[in-house]
Amino acid sequence: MAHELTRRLIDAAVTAIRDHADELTGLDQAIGDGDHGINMKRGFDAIADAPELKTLPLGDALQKAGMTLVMKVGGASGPLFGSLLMAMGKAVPGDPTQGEQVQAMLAEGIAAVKKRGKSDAGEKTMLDVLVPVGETLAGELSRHASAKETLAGLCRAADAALERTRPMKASKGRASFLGDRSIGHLDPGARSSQLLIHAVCDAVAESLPA
Amino acid sequence: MAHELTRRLIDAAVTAIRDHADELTGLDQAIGDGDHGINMKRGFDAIADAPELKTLPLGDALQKAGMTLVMKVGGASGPLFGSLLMAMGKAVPGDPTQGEQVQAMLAEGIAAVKKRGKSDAGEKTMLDVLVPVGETLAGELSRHASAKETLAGLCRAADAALERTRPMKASKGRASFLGDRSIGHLDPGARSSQLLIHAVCDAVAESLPA
Amino acid sequence: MKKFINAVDRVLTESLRGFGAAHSDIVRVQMEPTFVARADAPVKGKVALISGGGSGHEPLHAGFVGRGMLDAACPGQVFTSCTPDQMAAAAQAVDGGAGVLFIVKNYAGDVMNFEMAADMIGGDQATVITNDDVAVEDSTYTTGRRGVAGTVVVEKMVGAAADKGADLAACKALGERVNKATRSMGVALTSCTVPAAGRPTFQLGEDEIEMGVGIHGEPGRKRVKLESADAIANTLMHAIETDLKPKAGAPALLLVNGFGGTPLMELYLMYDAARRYCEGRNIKVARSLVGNYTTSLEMAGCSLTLTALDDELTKLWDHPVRTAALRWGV
Amino acid sequence: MKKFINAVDRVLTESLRGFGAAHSDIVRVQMEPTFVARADAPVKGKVALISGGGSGHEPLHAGFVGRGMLDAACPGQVFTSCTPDQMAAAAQAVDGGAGVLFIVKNYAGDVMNFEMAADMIGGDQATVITNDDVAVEDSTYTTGRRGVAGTVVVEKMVGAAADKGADLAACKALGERVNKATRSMGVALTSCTVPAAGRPTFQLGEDEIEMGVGIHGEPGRKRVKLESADAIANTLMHAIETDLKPKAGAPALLLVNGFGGTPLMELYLMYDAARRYCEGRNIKVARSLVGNYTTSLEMAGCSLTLTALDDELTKLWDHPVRTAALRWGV
Ligand SMILES: Nc1ncnc2c1ncn2[C@@H]1O[C@H](COP(=O)(O)OP(=O)(O)O)[C@@H](O)[C@H]1O
Ligand SMILES: Nc1ncnc2c1ncn2[C@@H]1O[C@H](COP(=O)(O)OP(=O)(O)O)[C@@H](O)[C@H]1O
Ligand SMILES: [Mg+2]
Ligand SMILES: [Mg+2]
Ligand SMILES: [Mg+2]
Ligand SMILES: [Mg+2]
Repeated sequence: MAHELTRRLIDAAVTAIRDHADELTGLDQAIGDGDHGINMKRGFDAIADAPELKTLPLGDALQKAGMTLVMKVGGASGPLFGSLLMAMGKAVPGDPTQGEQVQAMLAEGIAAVKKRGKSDAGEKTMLDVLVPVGETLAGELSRHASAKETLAGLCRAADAALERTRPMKASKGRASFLGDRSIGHLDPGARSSQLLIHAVCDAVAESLPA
Repeated sequence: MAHELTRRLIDAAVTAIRDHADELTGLDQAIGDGDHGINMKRGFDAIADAPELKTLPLGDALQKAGMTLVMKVGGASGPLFGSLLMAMGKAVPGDPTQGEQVQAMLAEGIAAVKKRGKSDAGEKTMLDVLVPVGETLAGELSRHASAKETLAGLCRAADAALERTRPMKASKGRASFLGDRSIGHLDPGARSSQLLIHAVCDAVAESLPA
Repeated sequence: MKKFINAVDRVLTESLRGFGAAHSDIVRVQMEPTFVARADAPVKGKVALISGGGSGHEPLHAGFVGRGMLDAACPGQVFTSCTPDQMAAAAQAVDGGAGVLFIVKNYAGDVMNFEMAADMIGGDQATVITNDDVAVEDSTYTTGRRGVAGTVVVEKMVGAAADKGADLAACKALGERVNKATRSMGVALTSCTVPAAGRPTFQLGEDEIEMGVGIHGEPGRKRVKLESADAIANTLMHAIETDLKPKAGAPALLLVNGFGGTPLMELYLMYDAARRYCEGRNIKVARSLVGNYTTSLEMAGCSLTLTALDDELTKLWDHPVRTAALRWGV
Repeated sequence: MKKFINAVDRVLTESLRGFGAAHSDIVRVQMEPTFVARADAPVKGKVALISGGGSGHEPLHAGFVGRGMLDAACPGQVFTSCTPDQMAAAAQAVDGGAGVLFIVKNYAGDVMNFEMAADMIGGDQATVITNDDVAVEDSTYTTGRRGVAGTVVVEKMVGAAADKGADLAACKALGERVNKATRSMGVALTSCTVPAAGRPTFQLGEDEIEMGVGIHGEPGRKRVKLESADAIANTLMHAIETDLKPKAGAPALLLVNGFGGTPLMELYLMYDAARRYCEGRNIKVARSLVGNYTTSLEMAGCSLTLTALDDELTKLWDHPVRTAALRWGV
């Protein structure tokens, strides 16, 4: 039995990465080693190739998807996006139905990325999108915004956060080897995080009662 | 004591090769391995660097210049141009003063090239300039042409002979590996031979009584 | 992109299959999870050495699997570190009962994947992280320095020690000592093209070179105008010497490593230039290695590596080795 | 042109000086006249093997000087055969009293210069001319076929025979036999640049390859569109097989030779493709060699070589060799 939300989210995420793989690789050519899009696509292709994922409750699906990324991607993004999804999945055994559950999931995921990457926001990495998005979610929930407003707010937060990675100087990941020359470029992992946030928000928005 | 004719001839030959080294290399890039100009220049630079040559009677100078080419050039052109000059030098112990002596010299030189190269006219090589020039010299002498006329005739013969190498298919030297693809290009060694003929004729013409 | 390939997603497996067939006397290639192991693994009672990382640096690491060097290598996708399942499977296959030492180049991805593998494996294991690239400033607040061609020296010397019976703790300590005694820096004349990307990683002008380039075509310290071989060698050696501070007159190993697209003729010319630098600075070149050992696909360029030697390290360097890419004494 | 050089006219001497210093345990480099000799030459009572030719094909030939292979190599200028004085000086230095065998690749220049040297030397000497390149049509009315990477196989096997004590006549006969049992063909993906010329020898479009290229970047059979590795390997192997006509099921040596600019990863992939061709045609690949052995500066591309083996040739191939570029069994 297909889990409708799981299916929608997986399809949306896979499509977002596939459609932008080339662009992600281009970003990584500028300040890395030119494989980020290839890596993410290999991982999300493997997720797409595992139809059984779509039959699971979201929590289990996330854990398995995260493990798939760890085993298929390699590089920095494999363990990091893998840890993100695994930790999120572990935080919610079933299907999240409440904003607070989603917030807890994201917080666990971000904590796992920080631990795995020995990194934090401000170092020009994927965390520079994930952390502000997590804060925005907390803010929207505390002001009791509507689901629709919240989703739109998360997307805006992701867009702004992505753009803020441009002037940053990298201190983690491959771009850190560049020192000052990392300044002036978007971080590839931040871009893929922002793409995934959009994909997820759009998929959730579609499933909202009109 | 400098031998005036020897000096003039050496200077003219050296200048001709140096001025056209790049062009000769270009011709060799098309149907060979792109080193003919470099090779010839290395050889004639070595001749220029041996001032004692200029103090010798032409026959001795030619022999030594030929040996210099053999030791400094390598490739096909080293043994071939070396053998040409050595044989010419051997044929005339002193300084040639008569057309017949020059003709005999050239004939010996050409014979040496044929023997060393196991080749003959018609194979798209330097011989395709040297052989017709030798024949023209014989013709001019038998019709008792003036020295000036003879020199002009040799240059015209060299020019026409060079051009005739273009449609030829190479059967000797590196260009022969190309088969039909050698057609349509001047032979580099033919071009350097034609350049040397011009240089020699011009130098001799200058030394003629006005 | 002009490469000998059938399909970009089969480059790695076809190449490894060829490697395994060409060197079946020395290695066994295992697929899914993918690793290359000594043909005679596990070697009972010997510490097992495992390295790995992105492909595209050949012969690193698979070319160094064999007696006197590695027990296994885990090749990741091109320029992408391998995954934890590969490392775990390799460890299981080559562990001879004396523990497993991972030799890892210092990149965020490599380190994280090896950490995850270590979590999965359990048992006696340790890790040495190489970070010999002086082009990158070291700092505890950053990822630190990259591991580059000096990794070959670490693998060779620790491989020799393991072959001679050193235990896991001694192998780890030695690896860290060799890494500390080793510094490298590289320069690129051209870019390289990752097959799956299909276009060059970076662009250099007709008269530009990338000083301090990494082994994935990562930009380095700065882009400068092409200089003479002597000037380039002096820049690299000066950076290395300043950082390593070798003792006056002490012996050293000089490694000139080609990045893949530079002819041997030029590598020996660079060796000559680097050696003259050493002579001028009272560094005694006691051992040498010149060739393509840690490449970046078809990138033109090279790196210089200097390892400060002592008697022990010299003996370990000279110890017999029999791998696809490095062979002496056996 | 971006190369590691100080001055175009010093490339050769500086590179050779580096080579000599890096391998002082194996070779001695002599300048003016220039040659590379075994460090322990002359070896008394052994036939001395000498090869030579234009530089730019490194490690050929200097990288094959040492026990079990060549006694001396005479490096000419880049892509220009060496001169007779070099050969004569080398012969004098390494002749151990059992005669000298010259191994010469079939190019007009190489052959003529070695002939002139032979005239100068006198004494016991013989010549083997290699001409393994099937890309070029053979004919007694032309220069015939070029000698390419198969020369390495000839040098290895004759070197082994000489090491085992074969006399001059036997070495010459063996060299001719190995040459006859060996066929090669190459393909270029890019051109190369002779340092003194400063510009590429030829131009290839972004999707073009030169099928049947020579080792000096000479044009080959034809220029075709880039194809898959399998298709290219099949074209080369088919031409080789058609010409060599190996006996069904008989053992063969498969050599995949890189031209300098192609990564090892792709060479092993080509080896995999060529090997699959052999399997499909009932050719048993009993011995293999993959790497850059007869290069054309930084040209991207490779050649495939097949040598039909028998017990004697296989043993000679396996015989110990200790040179800068090829080493096993010692
Ligand atoms: N220590 C880290 N913490 C958080 N994110 C990181 C870290 N290191 C790298 N990243 C993220 O990973 C991205 C690069 O991923 P990718 O190119 O797939 O891996 P690699 O750098 O190994 O080639 C970077 O853009 C950055 O966002
Ligand atoms: N067998 C031969 N007989 C006569 N001339 C030859 C022969 N082989 C080569 N040549 C001449 O030599 C020229 C090439 O010289 P060069 O490029 O210096 O030597 P290489 O071919 O060894 O690189 C050719 O253009 C041709 O004129
Ligand atoms: Mg990357
Ligand atoms: Mg030429
Ligand atoms: Mg990577
Ligand atoms: Mg030549």
